[in-house]
Amino acid sequence: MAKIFAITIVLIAIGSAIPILMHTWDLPQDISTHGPLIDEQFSDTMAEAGISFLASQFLLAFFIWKFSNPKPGAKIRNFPGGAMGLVIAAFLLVGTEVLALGVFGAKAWASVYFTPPAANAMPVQVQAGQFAFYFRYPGPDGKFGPLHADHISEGNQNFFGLDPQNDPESRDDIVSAEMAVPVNREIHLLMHSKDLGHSFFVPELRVQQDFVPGVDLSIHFTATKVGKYEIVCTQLCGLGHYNMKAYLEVKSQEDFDSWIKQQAAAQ
Amino acid sequence: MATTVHELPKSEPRRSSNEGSGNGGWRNLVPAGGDARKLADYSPPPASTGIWVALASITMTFAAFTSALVVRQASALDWRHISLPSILYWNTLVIFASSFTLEVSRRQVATYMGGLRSQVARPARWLYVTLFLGLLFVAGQYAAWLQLGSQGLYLPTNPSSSFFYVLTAAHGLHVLGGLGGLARVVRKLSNSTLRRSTLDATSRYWHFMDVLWLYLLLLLWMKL
Amino acid sequence: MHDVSPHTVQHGAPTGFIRKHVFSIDHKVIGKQYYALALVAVFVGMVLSWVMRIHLGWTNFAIPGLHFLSSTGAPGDVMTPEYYLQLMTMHGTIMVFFVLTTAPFAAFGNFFLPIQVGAEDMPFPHFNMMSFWVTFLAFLVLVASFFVGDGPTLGGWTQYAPLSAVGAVSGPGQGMGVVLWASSIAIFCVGQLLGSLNFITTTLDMRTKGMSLMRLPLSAWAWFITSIMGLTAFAVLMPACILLILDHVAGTSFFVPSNLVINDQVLPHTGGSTLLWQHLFWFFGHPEVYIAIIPGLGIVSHVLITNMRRPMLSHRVLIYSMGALAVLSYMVYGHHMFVSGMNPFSSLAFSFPTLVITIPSTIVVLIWLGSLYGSKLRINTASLFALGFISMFISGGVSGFFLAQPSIDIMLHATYFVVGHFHLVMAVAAIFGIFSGTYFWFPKMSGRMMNETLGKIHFWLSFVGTYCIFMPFHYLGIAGNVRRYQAFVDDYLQPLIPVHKFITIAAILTGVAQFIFIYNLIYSRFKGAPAPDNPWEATSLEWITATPPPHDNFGGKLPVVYHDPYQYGIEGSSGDYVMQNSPEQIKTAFDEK
Amino acid sequence: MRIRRSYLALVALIVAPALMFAGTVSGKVTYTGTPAKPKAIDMSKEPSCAKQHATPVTTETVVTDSSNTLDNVVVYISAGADDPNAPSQAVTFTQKGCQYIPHVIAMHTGQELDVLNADQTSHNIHPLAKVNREWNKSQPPGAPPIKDKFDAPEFISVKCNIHPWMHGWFAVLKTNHYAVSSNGGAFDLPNLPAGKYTVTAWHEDYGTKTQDVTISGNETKTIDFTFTAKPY
Repeated sequence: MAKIFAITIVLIAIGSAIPILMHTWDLPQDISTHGPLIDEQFSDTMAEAGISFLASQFLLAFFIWKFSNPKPGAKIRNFPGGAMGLVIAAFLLVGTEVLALGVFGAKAWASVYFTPPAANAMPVQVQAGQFAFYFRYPGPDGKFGPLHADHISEGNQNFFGLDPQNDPESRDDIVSAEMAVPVNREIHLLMHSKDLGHSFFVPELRVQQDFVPGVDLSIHFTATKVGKYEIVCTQLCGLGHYNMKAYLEVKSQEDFDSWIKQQAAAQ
Repeated sequence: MATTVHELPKSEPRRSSNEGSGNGGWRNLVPAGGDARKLADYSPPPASTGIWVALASITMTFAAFTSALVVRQASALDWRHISLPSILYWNTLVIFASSFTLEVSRRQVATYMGGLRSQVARPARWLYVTLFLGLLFVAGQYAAWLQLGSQGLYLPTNPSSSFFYVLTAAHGLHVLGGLGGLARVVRKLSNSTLRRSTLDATSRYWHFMDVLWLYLLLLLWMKL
Repeated sequence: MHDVSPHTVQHGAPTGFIRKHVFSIDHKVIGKQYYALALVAVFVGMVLSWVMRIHLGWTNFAIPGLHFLSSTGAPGDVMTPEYYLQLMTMHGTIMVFFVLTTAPFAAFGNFFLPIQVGAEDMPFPHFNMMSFWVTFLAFLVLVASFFVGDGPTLGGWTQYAPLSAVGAVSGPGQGMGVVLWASSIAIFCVGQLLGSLNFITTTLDMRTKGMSLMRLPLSAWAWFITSIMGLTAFAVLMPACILLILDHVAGTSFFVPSNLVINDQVLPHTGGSTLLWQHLFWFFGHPEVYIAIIPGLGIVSHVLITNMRRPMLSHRVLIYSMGALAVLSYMVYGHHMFVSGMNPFSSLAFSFPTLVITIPSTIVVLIWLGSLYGSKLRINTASLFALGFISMFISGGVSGFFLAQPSIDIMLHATYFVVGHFHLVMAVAAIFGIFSGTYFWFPKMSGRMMNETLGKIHFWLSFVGTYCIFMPFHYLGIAGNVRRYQAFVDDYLQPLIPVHKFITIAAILTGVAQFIFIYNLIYSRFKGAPAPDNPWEATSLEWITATPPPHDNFGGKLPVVYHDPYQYGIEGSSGDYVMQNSPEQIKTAFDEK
Repeated sequence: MRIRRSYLALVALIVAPALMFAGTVSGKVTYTGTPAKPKAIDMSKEPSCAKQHATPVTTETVVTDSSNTLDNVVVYISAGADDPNAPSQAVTFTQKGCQYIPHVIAMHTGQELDVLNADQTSHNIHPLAKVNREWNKSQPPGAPPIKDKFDAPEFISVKCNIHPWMHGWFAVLKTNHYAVSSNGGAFDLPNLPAGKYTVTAWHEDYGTKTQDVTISGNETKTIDFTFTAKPY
């Protein structure tokens, strides 16, 4: 029984590792400038975690195999080095390991969050609401019109609560249900929540940030690959949470320009 | 299946009532084969440990309320200053007085329970005074609510008033609990089943209540 | 005057059914009541998870008879989006609070802590009784929300504001459902505070002669540490729930900011802080995770060492490690909020202690492995589950490496990776601890042995099944599969649906295997072989008394303790072990002086 | 007096179709000024709906044509022809292509309303009722129709919480004499027995207008309503 158990543990450990080693399910391809650091950090962590996982499972299995149903008269032996040895080992091995992870991870984190957006970054506002994202571009005047909560009327496609009648800045604002950005151009994303807690997650972009109702945060990123990607909500926001999504279209500069013209016409 | 070893429990004859079951202590080991009787036998009565534990968790609760207040105040600009109802300061005097009378009665009851009944005619007298002052305090807090209400400040009016009502209500409930404890002490005293530890624990709780109130008063006075 | 000694808890054996089995103040009965409550709760939670899993694998599949549960939640037996979330919320809440907190801590702790310290009962038996019945009331209130208005809340067991705080406008179940949820949890906190009060005082004051703190068995230590955590954690959750209820019923704005617009209408609240709830909740929430798992560590150590027939490599180090886990658990709660919009610097500040937590956890595992080395391991259902626990604890622990780092959390936050992580490390591991404890202590609790064959079958199915369910969760998470989705409509999630189907099948089979356990439990309770006093040849005090223990645990004679708890593998008068209360000299004593 | 008249109206209503012994009010709804131009609805979030529409869908708040007519206006007898009891047959409100069909649906108080989901995605029906009971139910694809009725007269705004752009109206009236202006703002209210009536026209954005009309015997009165459009 013990031997079967040991074998089972080994098989499970190996079986769990195979999909990782074969990259059956992997991180989505990275299309951001800050992504590589994160991916590197991820693979390093995977290596360290994987080794500790396999090592300790194998050790467990081996000891179970070896020390179950012992011969009569077998004497108890203490682990060489005793408890202190193990404690020291834990501090040295795991301690340094996590310290390294922590330090390098901090670098990856800093590259995302501790850098200001470039001066020429393109401002785009995203508003999250039950259960859709809407995006706003400032238009030719480069200014976002003010938001009036009491003007919001989803049935009339006024998702932001703009008041073009009284706010000239609002008249040329471009509102869209999908987000188009020019490739290799830094985007300064201004995040506004209409109602509840939501989150802005684009796996390929290596970006996930919660919306904080009442507080407008901003993040910045640069997309490096033309294509169509999905923006999903990862913060439980109600019954339509699963269906709260939008498309991110990374376009070449000229495609983007024509897109923005066509959107402006449709307003 | 392992074979069973039927071994008679090694144990000592039942303690006499003045001896404790608890025999904690950190390094208070019985030398193997040594004589258990030799042990110094003391561990605090559960009631007195228990009350500290209870006070610890009450402290945590009000710490949580406090941090909520601080975060909430920082979170938005809608924080409105409200001036505390003047009666609160009288209530403070009242609850402090109650602590004083409780201390007096505690000594009296101690003497009384110490066997010197002749010296203490009616040990419960000061307990009743304390009970009365406690009720007076609660009534006073309620009056403070009425004062705020008359200024049009209710629970939802603004964050300051919300926290005022929440904190005073939470404290008031704990005071009511203390009053229940005091009443219990009076009853036990009358049918002479009162333990010193019960009395001490109750008074500790009561004193904590007015320290807590002092803290809340300062907090509200500074923050609101 | 007649003064009863404050130290003794003297209540005569009750007469009459009610005082004996219902409103009993006997810690053993209360322990069993907690266990029964946990059994009912875990069954409900498991069924909920089945329904959810089926829906995730085969969305729009009509589950026959589901509409009887809720005609609006499942019109034509097909689950609506909100109903999925409602079931999910109830699954989480029931499992975390009413299973993982009650079973290993309140149930086993109540039954065995006083016996292991050598006391007749807890010092405040009436608080103890209240503790159970208050918890039971909390359970009723929670379950009641199934039948009120438009059902239970859909906000998830974390109940993030403002979704939880703005009321019915934010969706079905967000009005009455949330109020019931918050009330239930607040009541639950009261129950656990009363329990913790008793546990702490029992450990500090009720230890018998010679039972120094360091001579307490590891299970007792685990319960002691857990009760300290419970005392502080639940004392923080309760005020949070009260404020949440006030935002609902009194129109206050603690958690709801200004100018929120739902259905084109501006909400009346102003100025609240949404992060405030997250801070209050996780300051409780993370310790709660350890409240669920630390009793498991203790129980497993206790069971393992008995079956390894040797002393723990170091009793002390294990105790200190558990203490370190408890302390650290208060300094890391922010790692649930890396991308929540709190200051990114504090994310880093929280990430380091989180990584540091791996050190005490590693030490615990290494001490177990080190003690396993050179031992005389006995394989039985209890020890199998204990070893399974270690395997789970390792598997779930290593994924912590990822989630402790904010940079990687950008990719894994709120994905199935997290779901896999906490299910392995705290949920299933804790459940394995409960199973291990059950097979180990059932003889003492009921007076009869459990059936080993059924037990082993149960173990094998559970062990393999669990890995089949929860390992794939990590892969899904890495592929970016967001959690708390009732259906996977996004294009990039389509290829993952087969994995979900596989998980669903595994979950149902594993769940069915649990009925073997239920059957074994009931069968052995009435028809099992009569249990001797000390079936496992164990040394701690619960095994010196009769089976099942008499009302006052030791038949009016409190034991005196002479040894550290685990004197195995030495020549004793009673075999290869010496019991804690045996006065005999031991040549090769493993006392840690 | 009033009672007797409505009683007569009822009797008339029942026998009217048989022998054309009743009047009709018909007309046209128009507007003056420049209305906000309908906005295009982007359904890219919901591909299963988006692909059902060859041409881009626009908002239906103001549906008009070249000659300034106005559709989706509820025209009904607000006084003079109260009908105590609702017709037995249900009115049907369909969700198709992530739109409400019709955009405005009128019904009698207490009349059964069937809500259908003809899409391959889950919808959510949320009538934001003030007078009546507000409810909020989701409807997975293939789920049976949601049946409900409203007991008090009210104009109820209806939303889908899953698809924010979906918006419609329930016009709950206490008369059976109503029409929703369509194809060129036309409406007619048949089967009106002789009598004096108040006709009200309601538009979701432009408000209400009323006119009085007197029907003597078997005739057709033509009345037109003119709203002033809002530019935004």
